[in-house]
Amino acid sequence: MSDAIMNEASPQQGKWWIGLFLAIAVLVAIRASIGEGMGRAYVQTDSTSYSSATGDDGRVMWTAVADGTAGSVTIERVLFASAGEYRAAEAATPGQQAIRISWDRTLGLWLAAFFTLAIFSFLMGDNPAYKFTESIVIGVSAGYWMVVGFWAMLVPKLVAQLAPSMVKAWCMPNLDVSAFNPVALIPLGLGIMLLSQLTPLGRHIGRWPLAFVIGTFAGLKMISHVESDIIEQARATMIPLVAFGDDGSFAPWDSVRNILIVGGVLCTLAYFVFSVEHKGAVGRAARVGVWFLMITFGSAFGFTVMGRIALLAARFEFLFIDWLWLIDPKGQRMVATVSAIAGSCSAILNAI
Amino acid sequence: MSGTLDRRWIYLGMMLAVALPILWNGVTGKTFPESPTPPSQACFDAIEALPEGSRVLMSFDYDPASEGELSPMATSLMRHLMHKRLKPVVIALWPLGPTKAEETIANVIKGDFPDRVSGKDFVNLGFQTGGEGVLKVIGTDFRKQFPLDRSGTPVDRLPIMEGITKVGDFPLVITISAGYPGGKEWVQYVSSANPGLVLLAGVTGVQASQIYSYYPGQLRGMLAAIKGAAEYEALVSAAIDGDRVTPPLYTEARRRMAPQLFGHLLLIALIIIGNAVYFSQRGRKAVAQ
Amino acid sequence: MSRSIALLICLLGGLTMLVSPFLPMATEWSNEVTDWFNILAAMAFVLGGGSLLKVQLMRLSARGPGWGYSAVTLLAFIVTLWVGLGKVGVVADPSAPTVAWSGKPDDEGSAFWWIYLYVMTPITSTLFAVLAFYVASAAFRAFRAKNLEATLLLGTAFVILLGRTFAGVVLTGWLPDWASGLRLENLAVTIMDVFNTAGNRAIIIGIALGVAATGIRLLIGLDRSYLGGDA
Amino acid sequence: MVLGADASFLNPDKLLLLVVLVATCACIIASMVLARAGRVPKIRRIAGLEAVEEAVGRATEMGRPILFVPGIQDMDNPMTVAGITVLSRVAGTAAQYDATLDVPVSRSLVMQAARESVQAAALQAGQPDWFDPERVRYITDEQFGYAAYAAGAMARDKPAACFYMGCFFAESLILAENGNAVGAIQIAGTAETAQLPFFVASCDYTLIGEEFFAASAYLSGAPDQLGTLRGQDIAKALIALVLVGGVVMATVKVFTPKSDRAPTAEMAP
Repeated sequence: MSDAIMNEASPQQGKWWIGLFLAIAVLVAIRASIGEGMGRAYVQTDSTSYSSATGDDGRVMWTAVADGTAGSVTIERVLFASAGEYRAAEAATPGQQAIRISWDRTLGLWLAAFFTLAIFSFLMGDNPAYKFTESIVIGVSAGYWMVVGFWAMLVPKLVAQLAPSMVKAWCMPNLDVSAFNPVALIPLGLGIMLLSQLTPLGRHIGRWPLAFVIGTFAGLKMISHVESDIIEQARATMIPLVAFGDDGSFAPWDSVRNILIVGGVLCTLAYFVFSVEHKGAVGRAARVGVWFLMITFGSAFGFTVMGRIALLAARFEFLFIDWLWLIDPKGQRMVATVSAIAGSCSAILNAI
Repeated sequence: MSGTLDRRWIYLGMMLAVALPILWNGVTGKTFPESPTPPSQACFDAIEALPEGSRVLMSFDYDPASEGELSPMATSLMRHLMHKRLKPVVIALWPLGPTKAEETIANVIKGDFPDRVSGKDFVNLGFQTGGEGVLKVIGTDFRKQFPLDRSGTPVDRLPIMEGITKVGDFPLVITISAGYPGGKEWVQYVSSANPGLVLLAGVTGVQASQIYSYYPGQLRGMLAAIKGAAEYEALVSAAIDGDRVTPPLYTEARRRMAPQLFGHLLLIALIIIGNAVYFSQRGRKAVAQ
Repeated sequence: MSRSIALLICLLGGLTMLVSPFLPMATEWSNEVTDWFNILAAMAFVLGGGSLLKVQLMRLSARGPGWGYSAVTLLAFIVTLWVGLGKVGVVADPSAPTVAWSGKPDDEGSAFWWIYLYVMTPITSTLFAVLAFYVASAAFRAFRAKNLEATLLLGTAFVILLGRTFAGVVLTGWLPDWASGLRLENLAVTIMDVFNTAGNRAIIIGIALGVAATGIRLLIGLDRSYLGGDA
Repeated sequence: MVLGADASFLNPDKLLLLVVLVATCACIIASMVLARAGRVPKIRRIAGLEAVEEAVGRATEMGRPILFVPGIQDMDNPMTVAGITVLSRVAGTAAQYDATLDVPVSRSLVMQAARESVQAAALQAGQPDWFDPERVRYITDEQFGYAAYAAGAMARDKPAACFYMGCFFAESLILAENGNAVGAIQIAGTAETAQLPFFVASCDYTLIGEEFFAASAYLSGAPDQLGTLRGQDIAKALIALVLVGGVVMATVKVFTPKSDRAPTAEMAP
């Protein structure tokens, strides 16, 4: 079995990893036994009845009505509830069923925590938990995008154009298209050509849809880049080198700023010159251009760091707030866990 | 040279720098004060300037991977729009955007503005595939791309959509974007083509430096990364809550600024140490030669 | 022959797009064509799925090292596809409660939604968050003040990192008003506003020219490696 | 894109766009024709591109694979197309050296184009058997699913050379840092400006923006392709000229209406 999970035999490392995972499991078990516990998801059932009426345009409209209305249809949805709401409901009527633990969502929560830790574990080196998570995400995401492509694109934009009444009866009751649209045969044809590659005969015509995509988007991007990037950016750079304030006084700082912008754009453009060696005037301008590039990159780096740390914080918040129930900044639970932990610790210390 | 320090120590340092402030914050509930920079203030002012009842197009162009930075922006923007009695028309260019939009609507509108009616005061028109192609089409025909709202009602029947045929009919467009298609494409296809339209963008840190070159011309205001979100949150809180305590839903970005600070300090320390090591080694080599 | 037709399709498609903004009557074409690409891209998922199945099945049947992971991938792929296409656990939409398939596949409570929330989201956002660690190690390793260019890069990053947090306020908040331009948070804005704007503008203009040249090379068939090169 | 009330034949709002577009294309096409006629421009050295051969050679010597990532966007993106063109050159060199080349892709259309290009490169290098279609394979459309695969694969296969040529987003640093951790020589090229700093910090060579688009022409060495590069330079010079003209006019305009304003020495921060 070990060759199913080991890419290369390294028993030493394997033991190390098992030890680490066990240690984490023990810590989590200790945490789960303190205070109000951790990592549970609660749900409540929302049940709404709908009743239909035919509008002036002949369309059937459904509106929400009181439960038990004659001829109404009821839809039940299971929605999240917070731990605080559950406690409040239990306090009011013990054993109530309106708000209850959801075992599938609780399982999901723990799974999500496992995946989070597994990805973090890659920072210490490749390991079976990471490889398992990697395999899961490849399979799930490939399937995910196929499903999204099917329901968001193929059904409404292709099938609904070709067989509107069928789609209307099957899954899109509000579809506005009513007649067969022959134009939709063109993308269908291109798609079939593309998929014909899966057969040995189709290699040649499989190139045509590719050529179509590349050609049309080459044209489209040329237009959009010339319009917004060349014309608009050049226009935005045509600024006076000498600036005056609103009151008509000379604004030296704004002037310096404008001169720097214009000079910076010209020098950086010089860096991108290919057919002239970077010597003499072009070389000097290109050198200044590189300085501007470096400052640009430095600022982009600084800004991106901000974003990445915020994302990391969000993941820790998931672990601390949603899973471990260590802190509760949103006030979703009733007991402050940190004080519960402090209480437990002192109780343990007293016992010792 | 970097071999002198196992990179795993750096990782551990970063973990502590981010995790400990979150715990500290969770226990004490303290945040740092924020003073808004011009791009954030410009966003706030653009929304303040709209007359009550104006319709605002709001595009959720992100997914869960970036919600750490962008969700607080979406929440604050939505709260501000609701408070000003403006009417957001929500769309998404990212497939997972509508779910994020639903979350924002559930948290803000259903939680704090329960009197607002879907279809009249706000609407979620869902996601449309096609990226920048969608933007191209809504330039001339909005309903072609968004014929139904998320619950399936044709837009022709929604009071909020009355008279809206193209994107230029909205006085204000807000995109909250994590990448492609996002802020840049909105500038390219929508802002450039509709000179009268005001475009605001909430962007992730990584996009900020690129998007900056469109501000304040093609882009009237921008919220850059979690800092921009925190500044905007502070502006909106000051305008709505005054001296009262802001609900925790609307302090999320400010809470994240503490880990931010320590993360940045760690990075700065690392750069300084790295250079100190580099120069001392170079100095030693020079002496040896 | 097939290559010549492909080149012709490429040229015609490109020309249609190039003229469409100028001819009012042609505006519709470009919108239509954009839709086609999206349909094509959605159909292409089948091609990708086929390739994925083939590679993983080959690994599984070869029972090479790590074959267990191929089984996991296959299972995850098939389950996701099944619950998503079959709308498992999806309830009907309120606008049409009698049409069982009218709900969205990712509605709260459906199996597909569960996979999205508890599998996709934690994995993708944690991978994204891992970048915070990589940023730190890259900065430690690469940001050395070796020469003027490298010093500018790290100096700018320094100012932005400090200026975009409370640290900037603490360090330089004491500066008097007449020198407030030197406060770190304002310095960060100046860098973005002046240097970053200039640098980015030139990069953007350069890229636009690169895109135009690449477009021309593609349309006239000078660059045709995607069709199998010059062979 | 706004339809005029009078549906005239030519949209007048777009006249400027038409002029700039025609001028840009004219520069590029004219230089190409000139180059074909024998006036081939001399192109400056681009460091990252000169290192391609060295990187492939190193991988061969070490007996470790080469990893090529053509970005994570689809074929509608010009960067992906440019990446595929660079791929064909890298594949040609790899085939000559008989080195292993792995091309995991995140879009199935890109997979198709990459297979065509690698196979043709192998044929041209006289090594048709070297091409293995399974080495160019689809992983997943999901950005981070793809990144998870790439990071894991790098840790296991330890490639000696990594090429990142195309459109990249946040995964750029995941790729580059993991490549760096296994000691690969790394060459990146992208026009996605937000990712350039990370490639600059973590890779040995980085092709910045326009350089990346120039790469395919540069590597091909064909006179007409090199000609298009000079065309780009001429267009750039024209833009610079217009820009300077515009700045001069804007500056003159400031002085014309109220020329009696006296400059003061006040500092306006």
